[in-house]
Amino acid sequence: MALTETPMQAERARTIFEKSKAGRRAAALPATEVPETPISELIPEKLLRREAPRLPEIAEPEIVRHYNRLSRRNFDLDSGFYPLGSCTMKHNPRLNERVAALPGHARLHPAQDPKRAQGALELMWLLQRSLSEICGLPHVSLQPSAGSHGELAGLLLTRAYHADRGEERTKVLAPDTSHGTNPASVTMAGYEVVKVATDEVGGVEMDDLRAKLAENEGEVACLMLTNPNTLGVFDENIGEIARLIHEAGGTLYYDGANLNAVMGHSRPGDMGFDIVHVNLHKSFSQPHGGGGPGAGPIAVSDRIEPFLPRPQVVRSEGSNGHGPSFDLDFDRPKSIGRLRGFQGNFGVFVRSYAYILSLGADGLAEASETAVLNANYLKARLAEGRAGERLPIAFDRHCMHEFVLSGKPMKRELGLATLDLAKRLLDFGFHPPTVYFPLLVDEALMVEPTETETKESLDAFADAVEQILAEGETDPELAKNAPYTTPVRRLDEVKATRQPVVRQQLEE
Amino acid sequence: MALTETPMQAERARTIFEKSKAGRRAAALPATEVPETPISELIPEKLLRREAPRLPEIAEPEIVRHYNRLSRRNFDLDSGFYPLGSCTMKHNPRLNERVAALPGHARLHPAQDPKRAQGALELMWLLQRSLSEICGLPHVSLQPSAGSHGELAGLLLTRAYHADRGEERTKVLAPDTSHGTNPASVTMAGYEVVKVATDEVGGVEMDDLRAKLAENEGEVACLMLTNPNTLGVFDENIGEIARLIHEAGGTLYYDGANLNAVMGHSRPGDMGFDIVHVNLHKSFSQPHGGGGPGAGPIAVSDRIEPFLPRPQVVRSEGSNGHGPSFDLDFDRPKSIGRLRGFQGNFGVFVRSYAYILSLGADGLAEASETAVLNANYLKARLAEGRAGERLPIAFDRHCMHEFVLSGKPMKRELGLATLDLAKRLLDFGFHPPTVYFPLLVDEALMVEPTETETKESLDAFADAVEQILAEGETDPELAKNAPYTTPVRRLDEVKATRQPVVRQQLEE
Amino acid sequence: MTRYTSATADDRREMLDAIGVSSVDELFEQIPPELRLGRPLELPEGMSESEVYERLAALAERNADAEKEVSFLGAGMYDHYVPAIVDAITSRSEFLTPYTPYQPEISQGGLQVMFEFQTAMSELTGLPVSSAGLYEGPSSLASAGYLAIGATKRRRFVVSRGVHPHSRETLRTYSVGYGAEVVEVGLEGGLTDAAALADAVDGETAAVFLQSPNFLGAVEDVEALGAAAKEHGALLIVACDPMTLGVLKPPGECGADIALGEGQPLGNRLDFGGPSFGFFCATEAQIRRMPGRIAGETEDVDGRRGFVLALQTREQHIRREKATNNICTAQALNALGAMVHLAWLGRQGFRELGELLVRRTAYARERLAAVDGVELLHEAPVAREFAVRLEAPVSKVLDRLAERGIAAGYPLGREFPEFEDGLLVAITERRTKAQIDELAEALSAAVAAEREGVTV
Amino acid sequence: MTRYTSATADDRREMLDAIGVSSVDELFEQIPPELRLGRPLELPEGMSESEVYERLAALAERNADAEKEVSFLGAGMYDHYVPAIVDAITSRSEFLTPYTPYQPEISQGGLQVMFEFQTAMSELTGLPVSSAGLYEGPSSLASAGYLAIGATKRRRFVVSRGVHPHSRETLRTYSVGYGAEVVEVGLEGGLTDAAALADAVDGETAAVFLQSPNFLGAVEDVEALGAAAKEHGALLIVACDPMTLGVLKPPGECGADIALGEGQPLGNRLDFGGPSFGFFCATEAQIRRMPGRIAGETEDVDGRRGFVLALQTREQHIRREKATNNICTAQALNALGAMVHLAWLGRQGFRELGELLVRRTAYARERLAAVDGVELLHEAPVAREFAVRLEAPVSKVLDRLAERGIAAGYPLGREFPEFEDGLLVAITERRTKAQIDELAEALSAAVAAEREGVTV
Ligand SMILES: Cc1ncc(COP(=O)(O)O)c(C=O)c1O
Ligand SMILES: Cc1ncc(COP(=O)(O)O)c(C=O)c1O
Repeated sequence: MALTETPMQAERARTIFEKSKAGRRAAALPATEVPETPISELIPEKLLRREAPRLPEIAEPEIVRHYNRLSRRNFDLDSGFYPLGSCTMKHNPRLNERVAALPGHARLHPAQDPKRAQGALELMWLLQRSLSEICGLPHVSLQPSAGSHGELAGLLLTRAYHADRGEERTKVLAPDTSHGTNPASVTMAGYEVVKVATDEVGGVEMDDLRAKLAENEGEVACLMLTNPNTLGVFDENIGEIARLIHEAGGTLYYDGANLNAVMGHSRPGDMGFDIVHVNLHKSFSQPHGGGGPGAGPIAVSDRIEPFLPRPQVVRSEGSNGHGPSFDLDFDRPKSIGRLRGFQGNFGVFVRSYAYILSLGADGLAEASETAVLNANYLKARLAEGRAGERLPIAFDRHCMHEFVLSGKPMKRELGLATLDLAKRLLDFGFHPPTVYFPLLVDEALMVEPTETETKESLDAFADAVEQILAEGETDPELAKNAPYTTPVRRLDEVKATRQPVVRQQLEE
Repeated sequence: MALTETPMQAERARTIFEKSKAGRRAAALPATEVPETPISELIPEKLLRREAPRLPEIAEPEIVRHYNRLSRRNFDLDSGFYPLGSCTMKHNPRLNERVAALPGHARLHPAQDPKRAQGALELMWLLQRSLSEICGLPHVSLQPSAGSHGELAGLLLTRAYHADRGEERTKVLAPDTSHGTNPASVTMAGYEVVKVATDEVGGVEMDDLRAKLAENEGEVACLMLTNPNTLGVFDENIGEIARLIHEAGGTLYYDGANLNAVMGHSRPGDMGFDIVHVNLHKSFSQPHGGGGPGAGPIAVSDRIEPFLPRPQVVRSEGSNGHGPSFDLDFDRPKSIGRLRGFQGNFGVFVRSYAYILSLGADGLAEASETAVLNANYLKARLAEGRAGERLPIAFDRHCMHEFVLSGKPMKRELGLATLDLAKRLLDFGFHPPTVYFPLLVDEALMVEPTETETKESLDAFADAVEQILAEGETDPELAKNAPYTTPVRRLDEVKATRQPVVRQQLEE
Repeated sequence: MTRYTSATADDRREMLDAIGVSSVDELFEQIPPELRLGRPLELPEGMSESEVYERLAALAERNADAEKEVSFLGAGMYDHYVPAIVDAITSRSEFLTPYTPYQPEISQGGLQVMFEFQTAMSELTGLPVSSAGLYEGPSSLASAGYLAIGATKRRRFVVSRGVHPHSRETLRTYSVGYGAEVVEVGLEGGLTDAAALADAVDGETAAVFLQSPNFLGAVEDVEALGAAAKEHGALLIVACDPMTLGVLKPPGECGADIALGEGQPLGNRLDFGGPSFGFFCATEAQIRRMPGRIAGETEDVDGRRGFVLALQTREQHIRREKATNNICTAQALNALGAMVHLAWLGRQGFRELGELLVRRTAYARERLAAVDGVELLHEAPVAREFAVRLEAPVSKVLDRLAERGIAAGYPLGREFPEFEDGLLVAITERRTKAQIDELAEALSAAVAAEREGVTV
Repeated sequence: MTRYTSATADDRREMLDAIGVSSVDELFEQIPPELRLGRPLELPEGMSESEVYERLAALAERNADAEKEVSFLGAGMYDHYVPAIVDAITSRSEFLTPYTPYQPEISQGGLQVMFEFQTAMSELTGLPVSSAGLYEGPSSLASAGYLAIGATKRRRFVVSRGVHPHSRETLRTYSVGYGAEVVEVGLEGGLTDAAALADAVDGETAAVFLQSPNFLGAVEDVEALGAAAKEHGALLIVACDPMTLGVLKPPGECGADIALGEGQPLGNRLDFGGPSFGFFCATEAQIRRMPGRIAGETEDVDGRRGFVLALQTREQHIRREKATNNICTAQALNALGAMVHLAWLGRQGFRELGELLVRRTAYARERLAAVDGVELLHEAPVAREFAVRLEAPVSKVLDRLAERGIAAGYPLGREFPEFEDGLLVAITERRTKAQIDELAEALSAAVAAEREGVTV
């Protein structure tokens, strides 16, 4: 019998709402125990809901089946190689999940009196100290919920810093290689973005930087940089860059998404950065969860410290025999205030602190080393044979933890877009690299293997790329129509935006 | 592109040993902390191992990937309908896993002083009382590790009971419909099996029973019965059967594998049984784990009680203000002794007790009701159309929680064996029913839907059977060569037994 | 080699050869020498898994969590029971470990969950469009402000004092950035002062922010209060507690343009405040201004139904500085937890739970009001939380109850100086009648003791 | 309708119509009226999930588990650290919920795990054939007796008193059934009395049972002791602790025909005694007499490698009364846990862990021996557990240590009247040097107090 579709393809998508049947239920609730007073006697009728929301009606066994089956329609890090550039898809230790689930963490109320949450506050303080040491900056706030939230925090800190000095600056510089969140954060913080060009080795174009600083004299509030940047290139001019920005009175912001390249080897603070955000869901092994949760703590220099968000976790030395104690400090007159509720994504802090404890000083340095080794090895493998020809490296030099290839020749010579290569990789069981970013490289493919991959996986990936390019020479249609074996095949994304259907329609 | 195999088929099986690479590791161990004395100074050289066992060498990320990917090569109850007759594949509530994992249960040492394990002993005692009420027999031992272990226990109890009365009997009666563990247990217990025939309505053939009792007068130690039996038929003569066995001086043993049919509706004790085993991994929702763990507690009548295994959980009323307390009673002079180490599969007890608490008296009765309703509905659906013709019900009457079809006409008319139908069902995403059991029905198909399945699932299954039979009329080869979509296709089981390869061969 | 990496000595040699360098250090030479750390980080050495476990278990032991004590703490996050299937499903690698679904063909699981979640939140709030989830409550409210500016081109916000203090403070923090003025309207008898609100709203007002039940637990008449906003063309933005929406009229039926809030009560544990998620629903009119991911339905080349990230042109990775928001990584896994919890509760269970909360809260409010030295802070209707005044120092009373293993509630003093003596008490289905009675009894004893100056 | 069933009123009506009955009761009419219960079971009403959780958490609270106290209890089950990935993998539905793999095409996951497990246990024991797992330790030993009778047609067992008392008792229980005589051989200086053993074995002996390390922790010279068995054509059956097999000579190299034991130390939690698993390895000669499931490698019709249940002709479902054993449902999930733990430890880690145990045990033994009022019960070499004598009533001393949160060990009195004053102390990698020192200190204080008759 010829297979027309895979078993998963044969199973058409049905939402849980479509599996609902009136009268079924999974939840049994505790008895009310107290008088069953009609609700309308407790809350005025006009404030009450008429119809219960049409949530699915379905018993527990089918709920479990629904989501278990759905889960298998995802590719995940525990299934295979996931070299998604800029995302640092490293192994997620289950130990971290175990410790985060301890009731002392998981069922601790965020408004618990600090006197009765000493363990949690100490953990946060220890994580702050660890990140401070790793970043080379003295002060840390754990509050931001993710990288982009950290960026916004950093820009608001910059604003507060300038305002405190009686200045109001309007521009923020960012290289054309910067991640989309950078300019987006700049606008949200009420600044205007000024792009800085990239030089022939992938770093900041120094002359353009000088020019932009001159053009916008007195207006430049900040320069946002990623180092190594999104090309995987470490900017050797960083010292000079810092000097120029500080001379111009601006702050230097470090987008920490690429910190995994330099842990224990080089520190943003030592490079001259004033503000750093760290993506705990990248370098510090918080699982990505299909798009979060994460956390984006920030580390800052002394001059920025007074403006840090409220509250801050503080430690006071123990007096007469008592050990040190920990508290939340709200009394920070110059603070930019809160960026969110309570104290931040504590559950993420537990996981990342467990990760730091597990690896320790040597382990973190070794992780970065291996990340860089793996990236350079895969780069070397992809410089061979067909890949070397059709997918040249954008900036030919040693990379740090990731590198960017250009699919331009492949497109020109085989008519295959980077997207086609990516989709065909799906049939080989690999998650494709990040595509079409950074923008300044045409047909960009951004590859970040991370330290937790084996040489065997890197080799298999390089072989797959080679094979796809070989196929492409004889039969380019193969890749153009890929994928073939995924639960669904190429999807119409235009339709989804032109006539958006963003919820299940329900009867009655 | 035509699909030649499914993605899973394309992935050839490789064991974790084949993924090993010298020097890799996942475990970091605590420091020794104490003097690093050479081992040979602590234990004589001649008692020491030369070469470390060749366990796999592999880092954590690849271990996780290996077993996650392997797991997807299993069909499981949380993926779909699993009407495996006699196995009671009912939903496994995750609540039970949660409570079993509480450190107070999971990290409690079995040799803990009973004074300091009162919660565990009370839980065992409560479970004993619950099972006693459900079975209608006053005494319970939780010790047996599974059903077959319970059977052995029951037969050893029978032996002890007779010995105590100065008798040594040699024969155990069992119907030809009995499960394989019954005769196997009989032999292990040093008895000889005497088969009893089945009558035209699926019950015990009373004349044959009388004859066998006469032939073996004074020799019959026990009759082992399943009621409802493996045909899903409730034996209406059970009262008379009990009378005859007791008259003959034998004990009556109830194989509780089918208890799910009668919970809260009818009790083995009330039917006249002396000894009952309960499969907690069937009626009481312990997950099957791909072949265990389970537990096979036994409930017995007063006359059997003195011989129960050691130790027994006992409760003593609290004196002066203290609540009741619980203990392990080892002082049981007539006991058959231990059947295993410690107190039994406690983790299973926690899950099953949580299940009993969740459902309560009404819930258990309703579960059996729905199990019987689902079975009879599916039986009715399969009595329609092609199934009705080609797969007649073996004993045409209302069934209890399961029923048995015969593929004889299908084989005769379409040349399709029950096995072919079963394999073809795999392509439709269903786990097949139990096949070729019970033995007295040719080409038997034993179907047990359980109460936790929806009407939709039952209908889909009936439709699939209908469709397969329709295919079979036009193209029987389709089923004969099935399955096509499973991770591997039909496997050579003969080879595996003729030239058994039961472990991975390793180099050096 | 750590236990999470695999490069053996042999591997390293082969890899370095292929790269054409003699050591890994050579690869780090692109970092200027003076910027290389050149010393080990000052962090402890790595530990074994069991040691890390023991260390963190010891820290956890020092927290008084809701497993150890009876907690009436709320103020935005609540000790609801999270059903076991939520953990079972959210802990599956397939949901736990993927990145944002940039490759939809291999992310249908996550994308369909988003679509289902959007449907559920849309049902709860009565608004047609839902985002797939934002960070958490207060920052979602601040993001709504950013949307309002884009939608109205106005820069003035009118905010009820009944809105969670964390939300108000976060809105202020953000407003300094995107440039907006925040005007606050006070409370009367626990409810937003309607007259003051009407006065505060004008043609320059971009949005009116309300919360119901508000921070003091009072159920606001959103419809009536919202009229002022409608009149002046300002957006009506309503923060709400999802657990009350089985009983309370949904914001969408009260004229809200945006309904948002803290999602923790749905399928997320307390976690000392996060991670949870923020929900964000709006009218069709706002669909192209929404923050965060939105999944949309579409088809594949063979006509199979499928899901993708829709309207990505709103997002930072496409629109960069023109994006409707800077949010990227959000809370997909937490939204999944909420969806599973909602499916588990189901249509009936969700309503029943809401009614259970209203009834037990009414009972608790009555019991406490009857305590000598305790009086209600307001008489407005409440759903799951209420405020009282104590005739004794709140913090001292709380310490006394903590001694008895009870976290009696949230002290209002810091954020509401006008309620120095105020205590906010929250109820969930986990708080039994017996526990409520115990609270009343313990509170009465503690207040009495304080008044008599008995020392602990 | 319970939350686990789905039959709505409509469903029931439709289903009853299709069946052709008017009520479910009709279906139960096949049960004679006098045998129908006709009343509700005397059990509590069903509870909500959160209530069940609270109830069982309250029971669990009343147990002194190894998370609450420092435990030196062993005697066959040990408080090893179970790595988090074991739970993560064994809790996956795909492993947790299937039945025994009767349909190999859809059970390759479970079958390959069995094959890997068999390989690992074969490596550990040094014997070529392994079962996929039996119930637990003692009943595995009793099953070995059944095998020995089949293999030798003899019915006499010689058992060392060093074999776990639970195993000896279980062997006796089974022997009454299948009819065998059990002869016990005593200990000398903690080790099996070699001379007595040699005398006890004769031409009627079916098997000789040894354990190493034996119940008192002493490492036996299995090779030497086994000679007697070889000489008389009896099987040599050796029980062992898998955690010691990274260091101790494997039974297979000591002439054992069968090596078996309690598998709990490998990847299984304590669970108050179960579920765990029993391992059972043997020589090629016994392959067709093995108890339990065995997975074997084969090919599918397209030549793909695959795995099936091999040699099923041994099993009860095929051979019925002629089966080599009655075992059916066993412990597949527990064996998976062991396999994952072993893969996690790996070849190096497994040996290192064994060495760690030997060294810490030697240290602990020395520390305790130095305590006034404590002396070694024997001087034989030990691997992970050792026995001491106390010059004070053991149970009283244990109570005193329990007061300090220490479970000091297993009292030998009940099972070894000759060691009324004996205490068995077990070490795992979780017992730190500091805890061992604390034990020594606490023991010294307790013994002293008892001798001086100080009351607790
Ligand atoms: C270079 C870079 N900067 C910033 C971000 C934003 O971080 P987050 O997704 O945590 O908001 C990312 C990741 O998405 C990134 O790759
Ligand atoms: C009817 C019957 N009896 C006995 C057994 C044996 O039970 P267990 O597998 O728990 O040993 C089973 C299940 O396999 C069965 O179906």
